Amino acid sequence: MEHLTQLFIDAGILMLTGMVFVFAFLGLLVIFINNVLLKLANAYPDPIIQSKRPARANNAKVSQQGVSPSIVAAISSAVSQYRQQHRKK
Amino acid sequence: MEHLTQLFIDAGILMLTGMVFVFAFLGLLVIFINNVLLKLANAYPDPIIQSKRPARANNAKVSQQGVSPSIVAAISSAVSQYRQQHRKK
Amino acid sequence: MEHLTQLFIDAGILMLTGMVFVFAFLGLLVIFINNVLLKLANAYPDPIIQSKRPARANNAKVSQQGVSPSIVAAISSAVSQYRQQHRKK
Amino acid sequence: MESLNTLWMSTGLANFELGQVIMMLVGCLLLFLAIVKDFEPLLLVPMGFGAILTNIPVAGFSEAGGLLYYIYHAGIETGIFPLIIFMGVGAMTDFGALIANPKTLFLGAAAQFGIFSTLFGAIALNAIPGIEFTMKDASAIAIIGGADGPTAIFLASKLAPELLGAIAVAAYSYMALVPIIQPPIMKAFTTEEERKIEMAQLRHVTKIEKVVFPLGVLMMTIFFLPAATPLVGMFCLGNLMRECGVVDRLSGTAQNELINITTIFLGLGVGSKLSADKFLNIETLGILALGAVAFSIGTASGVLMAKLMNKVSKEKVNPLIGAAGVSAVPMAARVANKVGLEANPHNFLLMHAMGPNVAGVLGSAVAAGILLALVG
Amino acid sequence: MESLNTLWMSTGLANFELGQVIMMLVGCLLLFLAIVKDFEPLLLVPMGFGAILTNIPVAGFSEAGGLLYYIYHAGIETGIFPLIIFMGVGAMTDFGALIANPKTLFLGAAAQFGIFSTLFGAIALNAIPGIEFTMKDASAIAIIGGADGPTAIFLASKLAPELLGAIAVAAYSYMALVPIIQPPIMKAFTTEEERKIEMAQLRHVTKIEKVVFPLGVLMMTIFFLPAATPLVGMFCLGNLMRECGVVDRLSGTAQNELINITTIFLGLGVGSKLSADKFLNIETLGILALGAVAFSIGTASGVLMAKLMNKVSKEKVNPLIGAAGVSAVPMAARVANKVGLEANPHNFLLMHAMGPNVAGVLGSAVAAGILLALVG
Amino acid sequence: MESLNTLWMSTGLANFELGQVIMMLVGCLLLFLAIVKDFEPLLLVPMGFGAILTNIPVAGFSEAGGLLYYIYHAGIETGIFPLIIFMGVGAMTDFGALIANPKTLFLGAAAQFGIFSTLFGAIALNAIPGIEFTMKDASAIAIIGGADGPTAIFLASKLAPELLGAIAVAAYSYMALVPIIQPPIMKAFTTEEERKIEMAQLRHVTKIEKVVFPLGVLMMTIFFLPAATPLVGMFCLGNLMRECGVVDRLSGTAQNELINITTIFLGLGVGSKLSADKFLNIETLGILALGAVAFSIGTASGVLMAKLMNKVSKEKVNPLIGAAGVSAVPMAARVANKVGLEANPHNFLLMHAMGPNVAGVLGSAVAAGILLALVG
Ligand code: NA
Ligand code: NA
Ligand code: NA
Repeated sequence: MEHLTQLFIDAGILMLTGMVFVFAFLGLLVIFINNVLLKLANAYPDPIIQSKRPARANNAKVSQQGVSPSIVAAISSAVSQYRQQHRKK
Repeated sequence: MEHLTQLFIDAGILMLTGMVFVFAFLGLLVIFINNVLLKLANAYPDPIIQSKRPARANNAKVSQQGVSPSIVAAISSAVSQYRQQHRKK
Repeated sequence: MEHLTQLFIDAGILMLTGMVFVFAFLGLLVIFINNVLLKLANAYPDPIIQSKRPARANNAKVSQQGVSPSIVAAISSAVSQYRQQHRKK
Repeated sequence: MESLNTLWMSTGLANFELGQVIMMLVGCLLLFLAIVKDFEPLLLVPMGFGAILTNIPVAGFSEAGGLLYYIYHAGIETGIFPLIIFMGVGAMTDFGALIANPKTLFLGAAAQFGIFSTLFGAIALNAIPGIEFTMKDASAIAIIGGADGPTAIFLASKLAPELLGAIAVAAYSYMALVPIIQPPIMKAFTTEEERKIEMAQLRHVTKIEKVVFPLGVLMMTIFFLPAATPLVGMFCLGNLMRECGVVDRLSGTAQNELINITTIFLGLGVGSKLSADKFLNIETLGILALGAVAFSIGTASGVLMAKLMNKVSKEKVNPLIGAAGVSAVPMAARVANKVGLEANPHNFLLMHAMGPNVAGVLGSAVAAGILLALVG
Repeated sequence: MESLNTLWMSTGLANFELGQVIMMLVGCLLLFLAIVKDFEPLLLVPMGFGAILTNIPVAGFSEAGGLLYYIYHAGIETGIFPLIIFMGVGAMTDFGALIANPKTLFLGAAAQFGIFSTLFGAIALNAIPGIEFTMKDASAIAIIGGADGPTAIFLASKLAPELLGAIAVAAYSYMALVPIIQPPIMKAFTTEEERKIEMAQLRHVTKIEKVVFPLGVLMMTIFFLPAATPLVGMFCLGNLMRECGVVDRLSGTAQNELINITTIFLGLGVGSKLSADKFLNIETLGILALGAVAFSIGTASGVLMAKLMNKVSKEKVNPLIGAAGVSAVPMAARVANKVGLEANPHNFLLMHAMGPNVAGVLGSAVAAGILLALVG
Repeated sequence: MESLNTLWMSTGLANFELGQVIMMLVGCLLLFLAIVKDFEPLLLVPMGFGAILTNIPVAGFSEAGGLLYYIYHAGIETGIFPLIIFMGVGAMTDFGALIANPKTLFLGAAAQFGIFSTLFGAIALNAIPGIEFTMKDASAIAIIGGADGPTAIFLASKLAPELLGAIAVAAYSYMALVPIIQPPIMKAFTTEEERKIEMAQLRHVTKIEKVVFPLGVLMMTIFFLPAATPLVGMFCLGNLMRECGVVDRLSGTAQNELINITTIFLGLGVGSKLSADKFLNIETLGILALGAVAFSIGTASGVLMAKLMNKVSKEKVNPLIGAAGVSAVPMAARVANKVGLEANPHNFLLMHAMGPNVAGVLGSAVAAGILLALVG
């Protein structure tokens, strides 16, 4: 009985220490994000990727050069069929 | 010589036991298939997959909406070229 | 000091032996390529792969059967879009 | 004749013990749950299969020289397999939602109360005759509340290998049951109004933040809890490989082939611990019961923490995402999203719930480290 | 000067023994057969290469600390590599044709007579001076008749590791020679009429049958032949992963990267057993001869069994598919199809021959289990 | 209270030693170089990470039972990981350019003077108090001049494991610095006119040449330098699998998943050798200095050899491609191409430089074999 009481006390201490520690640790991580990461984000913002824009513009242009919707439909259906056949992998 | 005779007898017994066992085992498997699996197949038939039908119907419709065969040929040739280029992997 | 001198002598011998050996080894490989491989290449030339020609001829034929350039443009754009989407893997 | 007798004596039928039959049925049950009910099949299929193999009489899969013996001792006893899995999970994890809304870390922290309160429960079960859990056993059981498979397997293999089978079964079963266990608890602790709370769109997170984040986590773990560094370290390595952008082929392999290969063998090896003498006892029942309690408490703690945060902070969070703090990635986040949609069809919580969800992974790895440091 | 002498003494030229030279030529022959003749290249390329490496003087590939030493002892002596391969083969195997026409199991059973009759032959060879085969040796040799590489390697590594090299060479060589060995035997034992028999289209096999089948096979093996469970178990695990539909990523890895990696090392490890002292003796000649006999008897037994079945059953089978019962998947099935087409251009036997073909895999795994149980 | 104290005593903060902090910074530096400067990231990311992990106090990553301990002893001490990498590199290497222009082998040979001259330098450093390099140490250091990562790791693990960390750091760092180290040396030893030399287009190389080439290299290594056969043998196996055309799935796996998996663990294992006691000493400075010298001498030797060849041969080679003889595939070849384009915008040297580049790989493997044979 006494043994069990001791175990309970140990478990209680462990629970307390554990929860305090977990909160402290993840709390520090909040501070880390808000202070270190945010500053880094401001100092080194992601470069704006413009390289792909022209490609899309091109595509759009092609569509406007008089390709009829039925052709586009045919192509998308061909591509989707192709995808279905290759979906397995 | 006597030793060899004994080995032959052992080999014969092993052969007999082995073949009987193999036939019994695979025979039981026949029974298992005919009785257990067939009943399971009747109880739980494969669901009929209808979800893909509409997609195909769509494709068919597209084809009927006046896409000329030459376009279809062009597309299939494009796809097959694409496949050839990517066949390696 | 004497110890170091000995090490230097050893290193010198090692350097000499090593460089001679490396040159001899790779030199033999030159002889191997010029004599064995070249003869093999002449004896067993690569087969000329003609099997794919007809396919391309077909494609060409299709192109000539009155598929307009705009369609071809549409298809290539579809394929390149498809490739872009699947580039990741 | 003698040959026939030898053959008969070598059959399973002549050597079966009841416990083995029952454990094979348990293995079949795991396969059924995995295949038909879609319960965490990636681990439960090999694990259920391993449970069947290890209980085959005569075959000796788990005795010296047997396949499962090698797998267990080389991969699980050493901790290597769970750590490789954790690296792969790291390579699959996107911390963007967490970085964009760091407050959600507190939700992931709160949900770990499921772990530590279960410690108490496990010790309390010692009152039942036939159950005798040491503090190590109790810690290994409590980690089920972390809802994180590899963490549970890693800790159990270090603290209580003889309970590993039951703990893994409980952990993965409850992870699969998240869509059933969590919603009633989530609804019980929230009002309709609270569930309708919509959250602001998350800010864009830059590449450098994502690259530095795993390194920051690692550094903090090194400073404050080295015992957690095997788990956290491999996780951060995987995540760094994912985000740094220069080793995509390593990251791809860690997320695919390497984790797949390891999962097959991890499952088989864990299954090999499902032998009758280690599983068929009252302790297993206790572990299963404690696991359910741990999940429920963790869920409730996360939800209540969210409500508490709403009391003190002006920017409201939907308390449903607190439930995702138990980890069980990405199931728990999906559940939060689904329950949110039920209350408000325009309420898409998935991305918001990913924050506490991945915070829960870190939280339970930290909790495992604490238990290793204090009890191990 | 001394340095030059040390260098000379460390060259291969100064240390070659005749046996090593011959074994390297054997390795080159295997590479030639694999690369130019397309003889089972996936195994014979690494195996031929391993044969060359293991016979290099001074280098010590197969001595303690050498690469092949580690590969052999960690992967082949333990049985791990053949079992992983077998799992991958299971994940590649479709039992649909077998389930649709279960009678073909008898064809797979009959073909195992190639194994058991070879036992006799191996013992008979003891009459030749210089050959001394124990019953274990004879069993390991006989399994060549199973026409199944991993099974042969697994059994030989358990029963007669010193014969492993020759057995593996024989098994894979004859598997590659199936298109040459089988047709004359098939034609000798069948009439033109019989070869023209067309078979009814196979019924559709449902998903549940395919999922339950590997489990049923496993259960029967557990009940009746636990000694076969390592082989059959891993095979069924692979097949279950394939069919269950919920672990496609594990199944894909088992069929591709995992089996590829293992094949490279299995080949190298088996090749390391091709050392002069173990291969260059009269016993190897005996093994090669017995292997050819085993294949021929297995082929004939399958064909004759099919003819016997046609006597008693109303639904006729084309006896050619009986030859596919030796396994050698899928080569033997293709050979049956080809010989069938020669007799009747509308006779497509490929799918029908897949039934006995995969039955042969099970049959030889069962036979290996029997030999392990009774002789091992 | 006691619990808090235990927890504090288990933190990193309470146990840090200065050396560990410095080594972690070294690890971070390696990560920085890899991620931001793109210095050989595939190895330096896991290696830098391993350096951090191994220096964590209390965690014991590199002590018995720790993850890095297992990785190092199973994969690096045995030589298995570098050999698998080398097989993968072989499967990635196209010897076409070398076979088309075999003279370039002499360039690859000349560049090995970087290795052997560094031997001298390493011995000379013994004059500095605090440095004591044996001939084994000197050989392991000299191999840095080979500019080939797996070769350096393999040789260092055999001859001087305690220097492995510093040697690997130096080898990979200088390989990454090739675009900075080489151009000034290349320009110093060549005239503008020489850099403008255009080379004739390479002849077509047939399939049979590419298949027989690795076998020829292997045979010559067996005859003359068996000590190099582990490295050269695995390299040739990979290359044979690539070229033979019948085992594409093995070749693909060797080039992708297998090499990726091994690279992760090789990096971690090598990083585990970056512990304070083995790295933070004057010897490391010596090794870094010698590595730079070795690279420079190798580059110059290759260029000078090309100039010498132009004196005796009528078909001129551009001396810039001699610099590619140090290996560092394919970086050194690209540098040669770039410097060539600067002198003559129509001068595309890339394919021509691939010849000496892959010759350098063979050359340094041969040099490693010589060092193993004479010193090991
Ligand atoms: Na968790
Ligand atoms: Na068979
Ligand atoms: Na080199």
